[in-house]
Amino acid sequence: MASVRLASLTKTFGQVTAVDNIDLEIDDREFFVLLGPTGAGKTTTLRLIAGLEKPDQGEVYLGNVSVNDLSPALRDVAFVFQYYTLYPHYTVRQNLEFPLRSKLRRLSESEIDAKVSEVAGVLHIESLLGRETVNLSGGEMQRVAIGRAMVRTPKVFLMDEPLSNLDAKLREEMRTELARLHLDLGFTFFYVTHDQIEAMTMGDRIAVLNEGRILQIGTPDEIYNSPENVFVAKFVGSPTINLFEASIETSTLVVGKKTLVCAIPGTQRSSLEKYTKRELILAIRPEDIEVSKEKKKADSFKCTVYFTQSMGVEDILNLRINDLVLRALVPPKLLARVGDTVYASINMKRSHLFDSETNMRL
Amino acid sequence: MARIANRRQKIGGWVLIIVLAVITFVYLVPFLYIINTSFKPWTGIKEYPPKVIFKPSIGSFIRIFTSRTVYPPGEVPTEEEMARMKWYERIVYRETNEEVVRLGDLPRRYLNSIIICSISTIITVILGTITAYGFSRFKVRGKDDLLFFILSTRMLPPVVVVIPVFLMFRFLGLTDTHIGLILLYVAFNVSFAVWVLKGFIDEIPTEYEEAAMVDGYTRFQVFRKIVVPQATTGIAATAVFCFIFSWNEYAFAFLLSRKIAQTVPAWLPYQMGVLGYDWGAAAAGTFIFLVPVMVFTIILRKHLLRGITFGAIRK
Amino acid sequence: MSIFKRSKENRTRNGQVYYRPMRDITLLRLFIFPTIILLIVINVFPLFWSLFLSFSRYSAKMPNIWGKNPRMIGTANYSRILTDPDIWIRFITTAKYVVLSVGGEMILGFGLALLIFRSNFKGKGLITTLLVLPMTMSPVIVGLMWQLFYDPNWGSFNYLLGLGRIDWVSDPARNLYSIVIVDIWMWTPFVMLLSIAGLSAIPRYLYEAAEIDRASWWLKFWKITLPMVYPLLLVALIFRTIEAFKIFDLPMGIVGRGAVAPRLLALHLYNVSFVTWKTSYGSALGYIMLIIIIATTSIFIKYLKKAKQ
Amino acid sequence: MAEIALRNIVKRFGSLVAVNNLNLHIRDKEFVVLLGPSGCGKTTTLRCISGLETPDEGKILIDEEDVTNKRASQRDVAFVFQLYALYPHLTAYGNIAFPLVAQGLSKKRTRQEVDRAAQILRIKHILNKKPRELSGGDMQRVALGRAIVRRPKVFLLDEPIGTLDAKFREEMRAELKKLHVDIGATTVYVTHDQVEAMSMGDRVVIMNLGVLQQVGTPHEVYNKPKNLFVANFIGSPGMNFISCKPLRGPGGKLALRLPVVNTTIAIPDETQTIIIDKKKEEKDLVLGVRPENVIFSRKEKSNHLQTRVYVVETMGSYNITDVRLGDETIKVRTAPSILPEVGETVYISFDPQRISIFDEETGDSVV
Repeated sequence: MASVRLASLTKTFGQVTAVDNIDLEIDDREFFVLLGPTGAGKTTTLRLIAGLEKPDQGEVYLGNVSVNDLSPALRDVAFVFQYYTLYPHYTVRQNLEFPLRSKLRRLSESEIDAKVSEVAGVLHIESLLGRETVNLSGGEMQRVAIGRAMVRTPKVFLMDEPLSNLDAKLREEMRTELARLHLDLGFTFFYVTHDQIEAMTMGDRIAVLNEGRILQIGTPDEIYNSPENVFVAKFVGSPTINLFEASIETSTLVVGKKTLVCAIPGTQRSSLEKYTKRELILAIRPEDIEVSKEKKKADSFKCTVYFTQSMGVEDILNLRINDLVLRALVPPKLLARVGDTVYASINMKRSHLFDSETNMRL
Repeated sequence: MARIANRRQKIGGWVLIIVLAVITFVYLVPFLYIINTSFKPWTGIKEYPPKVIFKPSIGSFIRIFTSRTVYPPGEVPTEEEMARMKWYERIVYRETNEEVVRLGDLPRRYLNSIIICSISTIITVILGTITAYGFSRFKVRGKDDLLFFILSTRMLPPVVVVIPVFLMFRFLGLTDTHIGLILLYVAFNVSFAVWVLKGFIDEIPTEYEEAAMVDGYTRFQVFRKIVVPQATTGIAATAVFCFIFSWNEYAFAFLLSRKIAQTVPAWLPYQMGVLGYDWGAAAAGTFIFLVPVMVFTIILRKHLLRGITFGAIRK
Repeated sequence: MSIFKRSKENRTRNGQVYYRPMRDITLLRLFIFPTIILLIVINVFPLFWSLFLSFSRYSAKMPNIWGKNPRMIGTANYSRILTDPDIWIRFITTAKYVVLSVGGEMILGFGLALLIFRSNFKGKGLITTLLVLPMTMSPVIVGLMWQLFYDPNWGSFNYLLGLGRIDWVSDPARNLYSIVIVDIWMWTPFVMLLSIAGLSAIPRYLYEAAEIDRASWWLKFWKITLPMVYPLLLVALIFRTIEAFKIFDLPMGIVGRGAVAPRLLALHLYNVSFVTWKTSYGSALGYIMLIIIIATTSIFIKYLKKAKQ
Repeated sequence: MAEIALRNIVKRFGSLVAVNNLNLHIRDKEFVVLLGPSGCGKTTTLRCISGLETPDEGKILIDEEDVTNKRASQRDVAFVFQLYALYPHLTAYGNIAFPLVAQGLSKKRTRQEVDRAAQILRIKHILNKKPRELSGGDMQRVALGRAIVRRPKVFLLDEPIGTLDAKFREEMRAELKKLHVDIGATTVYVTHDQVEAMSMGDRVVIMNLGVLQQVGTPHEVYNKPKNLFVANFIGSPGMNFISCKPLRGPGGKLALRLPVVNTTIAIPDETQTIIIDKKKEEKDLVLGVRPENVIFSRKEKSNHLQTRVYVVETMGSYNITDVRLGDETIKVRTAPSILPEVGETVYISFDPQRISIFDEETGDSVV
């Protein structure tokens, strides 16, 4: 087990800067998630750590030792690929044995056997050992791939969207299992995904990456509740956060052409004074909008239900006020129908404000 | 209504099948003619119109394999001599009144073909696989130009290159040697092999190799343990191709071999005169030469068809 | 759990390199250079040699006539070739051969591919294989076979077509066409195979989308099938044109290189180089052929690149 | 606009019965989602409606007209394929215009109509690009453009956003739903993703192995699943299941015995009556509880089961705590402020008004 440190790591492919001056420190035994959309540079970062790509600049440290000059074979990391990469010409057992049979390790047959059976036991794949890998189901393949990574006790586990090819139910199950496996084994996990739910549920810490740059590093709670910029706010959380162009006029927030006028909570008022007349972005999570059929609060505003989306536990109401559409998360018992008039009020204490030029949090 | 439409479709399907079967049959008539001719007895070969049904004889095959002299007119082997004759000598005598002197030239040429084609195929495939892997997996400066160069050597008409090759081989003493032809066939097939194999190797996801490298293996070990086993089908198909190409090759064999290393295609067409227009023997020789390729083609049809189109599409 | 503790050797190895594998670049060189060197020695070097010879006067067989070593004479060989009235007849004959055989192959091959592709039965694979047989055969032996088949006295060709005793082989007025027939017979399946590959590469859902979009049969063929197969048809055309242009072994098998043989360039090249042994003259002729091949190919490839975009 | 009726549809592929005796009525302007795991027959059903497949038995009616034997081109439906099925050699404009070209519309009218569609989908800037230059989302929009340009009676969509990124998929869900509200055409949508089905459908049709399982609004299928399959398939995280057996306690009251933890839990009177009425008293049953209906406490309470925390998953607006009940994992949905330690002893009980009970043998819902 080891910590991982990336120091001003940069990698370009032709004109494209895939990874742009990244600094990261991952503690020993941490479950670290790199989250970002397709093409953000997540996989490249992972491949730089594994040594499958050479950085243009910067250093990769594993356990405080720079490994820049080491080939992947010598870095002692494990890589779980998106498409499992089980060798099709080997059985499950041969796949699990493969890393142990490297000349680097010089293990005896009995040691190899012992390790393989132990890992198979942990992952409940004893019954698969004799099978051909091509006949396995997605979930089984996933387990064998993780087993192949585990079997040699690497310094760090690198995982590249390992759940993205499973169906929804299985993905949910594997999420719990991976989280639990990490707790039980205490390996360092470096996990890459584009799915914010995976990141939120499994990660000890999350780094949000876009266009090769790290936008925010923090615990799931920090990422969700105090996003550093608009991209993070928008990318994390489902249903997506509401974003409005807004400006401050005489201690109130004005959205659109005075479509919405919201009072700024007293505590924030003084600190926001200096942004008067600047173009801002107001962000409100759908669960922070309260909707009722009657006007209950003074600051609630009238809107019509544009369309509804059910989530089972909750409904998403898409509300319309003039040109604005806002999403609100409501309990299904509200029973709002398309075209109904309802009243919404915003919990301004939980809203976020961003500068619309820099997209950074105020 | 659905039923009617279905029935019409079914009838259409049957018509199509029959049409295709007829086309295929017509297409194969030349082959059937050769097979037919090669099994005809001596007296039936020059019958016109040709007969389709007759008592088959393997006399033609014996004649193409042997060298013979004609018994002088009036001289007839004694009963004792007849009894001592081998079964094939008897057939030859009965059909053409000839005596078998020794084994003919064909077995030797056939052996040459087999030796030259097998060895050149093995070398080609080995060279082709490693080069294709190199081009598929590494960034090579001027890769496209190099690949185009490799490919373009295949487009050279053999007749154009054959003059300098002829001079070079004469200078090096490689004319009419097995090594000379093997070298030449390797050089001419390797470009094709690289192209086809690069296609196959490109299709193997690099993640397999990367996984193995992360697992503690060197590039070369990865190549041997992961890439080669997964490319086996491609390698086998390429090998069959290279074999067929060199088996069929004519221009080089014809110009660069006279006797010792001569292959069948360079030899057989010139036996018409030697055989005294023995049509049966010529047909039998053709048949024997074509059979291995036919068998190969039919057995390995899936890979072969894929290889033909694949090779072409890649280029 | 024992495996989750790192073993002793692992720990001593941490961060230290005790085993350095071959560098990628070394491996790459080892993998690529043998092939490149072989190709340079056997393909490129001779090519330059023959370029040199084409500007000289040299005979490989008769040093007593033209001298033992090549003597530079500039472009005399080329001007002699291009002013020879006979050579134009050979060019035209060869062009005729290329157009007839390749044209026939393209039309028949694509038609056959459509038939096979539209049908669906168990023996489909077998029929395809049987049709492909001719192209896997040695052209010279196939030529020999057809020579027997064509024979005016005993061959079955005339008999099966009910043509009487027509001489297809030794009559100079006719034997070009007899070779064209065999070429078409041999190579139609090649065009067919490529067309089938092209047709099967068209995703079924495109036709379904067109069906939903209410396209007629004709529109589907015209707007989907043809444009999608076009690049592969062009590839087939390039290949067949080059091959037909340099055809040598097939006519050698059917007619031979003698006086009655059709006046094809490749046969002529053989005659001047290895029968009359005018080696340098032959080299020049070879180079002219090579230039023609490269020129035609690059025109086709330009179209191909456009089609692929 | 149109209504669609499927009557006793059967479709076989060889020995496989892809769709088994399906009856369905889709109302005018309705957004219906066919939901199920792969191989459940949902796509086949859609293809039968479109005319790309002909059912072996049964009838399909569009606007009360029997179209069972009509070809796709005669039905006036639009189909959006899973992999977009754009014509690769045509530009986005050419793709959208294709159905109009096939109808022989004039050039001018075609341009007008394509512009209208491009306007709705906001793709005017990419009309000159070819499909391979477009991103997944743009290809999706072009495919939609090709569908709406014709103003067909019915829209059929086959997993149209399955290949997109998670975040983008969420956006497209809202966008498609909005498009439906704006255009108001009858739409049949196929997906294997229950979130998609729930959030988009006016009604959800759940299928498994070619057999219809349940039809209903998202609320109905979520709260009143007809069988174990539906209960398991709908919801994220899914419903918790615990096997149980009815047991007569002292005083003649019926309770549920949970063998995994060897305890008994009380159930409301109405539930008892239903179990007795349906003669399930002696049967093996399955208790189903949605994660949000598990009552969670970190302090000991009466009638609560004692468990240990297995894993905690944070979701931002709520948390999911996995606890162990014997060998079973129970997922509990809690407020984001509740963050127990792994291994902590906690207490749970089930909201008696909101439990479901199924027959273990048949899988059918009892309560």
